[in-house]
Amino acid sequence: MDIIEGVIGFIALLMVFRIFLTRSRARKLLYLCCLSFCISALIALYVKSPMGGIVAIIYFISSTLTSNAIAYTIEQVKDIE
Amino acid sequence: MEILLIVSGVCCILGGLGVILHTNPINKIIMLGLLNVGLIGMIVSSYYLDIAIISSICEPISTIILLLGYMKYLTTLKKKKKYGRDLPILSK
Amino acid sequence: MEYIEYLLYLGYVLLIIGTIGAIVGPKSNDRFIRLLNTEVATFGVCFIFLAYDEALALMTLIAVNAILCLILVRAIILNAEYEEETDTKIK
Amino acid sequence: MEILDIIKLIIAGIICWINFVLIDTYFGLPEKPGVLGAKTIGEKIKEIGGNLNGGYFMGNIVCSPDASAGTLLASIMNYLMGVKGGLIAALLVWIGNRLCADPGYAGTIGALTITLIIYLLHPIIGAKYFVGGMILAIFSIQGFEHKYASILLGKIAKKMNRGE
Repeated sequence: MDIIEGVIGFIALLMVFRIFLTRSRARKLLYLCCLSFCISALIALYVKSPMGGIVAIIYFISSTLTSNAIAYTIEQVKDIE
Repeated sequence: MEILLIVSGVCCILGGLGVILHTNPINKIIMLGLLNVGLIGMIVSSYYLDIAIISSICEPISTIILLLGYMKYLTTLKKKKKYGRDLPILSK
Repeated sequence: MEYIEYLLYLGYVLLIIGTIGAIVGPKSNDRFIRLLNTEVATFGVCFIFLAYDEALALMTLIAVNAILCLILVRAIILNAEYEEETDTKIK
Repeated sequence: MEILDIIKLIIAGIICWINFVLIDTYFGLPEKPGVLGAKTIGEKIKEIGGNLNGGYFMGNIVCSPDASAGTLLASIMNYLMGVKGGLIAALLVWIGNRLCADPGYAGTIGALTITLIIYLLHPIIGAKYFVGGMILAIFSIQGFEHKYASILLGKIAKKMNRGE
């Protein structure tokens, strides 16, 4: 096993457990952003070809779009609730 | 086993349990994003790269539809409750 | 364990969790929460398609699921508005 | 052999951390929330005892791909394609920035800077170590402990006259 993949995988597993256990909504988004970095790096290290890089870039940008929409909705809903 | 398979499997199991166990809808939508991370990891680990691109483009569309629908639904519920409280005062 | 068996058992587990959660999950009286619980079963079907190498069916299911969300959410909102109208009319 | 790999990984992590924190602070991320979602994250960080400007910094990283995303994606494309991969990554990061309603200077300049650094250092430290180093750098800010990280980012922002 390569040492770089081992370090990235350990950080990703830690982030998954912290997302599941945290109560606050805004802090879950921060951990989700870190998990998205880890998965994007793991995809590029698993598929060793330029197409894997394109997949990693498109996945990261759409994940950021999702986080943006969720944070906007938390700000809007806070007044109504 | 490969390291991507292990991370994706843990994401799927914890995401599926999290969607059921949380009760606030925004928490449920965040956990649905976690489940989608596991799906994309599994698709990539069996080398279907084109389907991975389609899946990661379709994820924000579905999430935005659910979030807009939740805001409209919440507004409707709250308006109904306030309207029902105001009505007897108006009728007197 | 082989790769295909790992994928297949994961799909079955998600399908069973999603179906039971949609019936007797916590606070499943609300219609929106029940819709979100049903999404888990959809991902289980995705994994089973992936295990049997049905690439075209997987792509079609993912694309149709986004449109299906739109229709169901619209139906839930219309139903809530309709119930509000009938309540006021009865009073 | 193992020791040498770990030392290279840590050095690459320190270089990536300095790169993206300096570029993001110079383009004024800690001053104001760029999009509406970053405001609620900053207020939540302040509520648990952190700094407000550091909270805006972390919120802006979550809500749009800035120099941190540029550093990671450019080092991935450098590992896979060589130098011309870095230029492709800079173009795609600019498109992603425009989708999230940002001006998009920080991401592009971060991607070009890390391409230059990898081109200068590649006989000593390969491009593969920068991918792992960027994960360590983002883990130390977003994942480890939010309170002390925001206080540290607030001090750096105050020293460079951005914010307060």
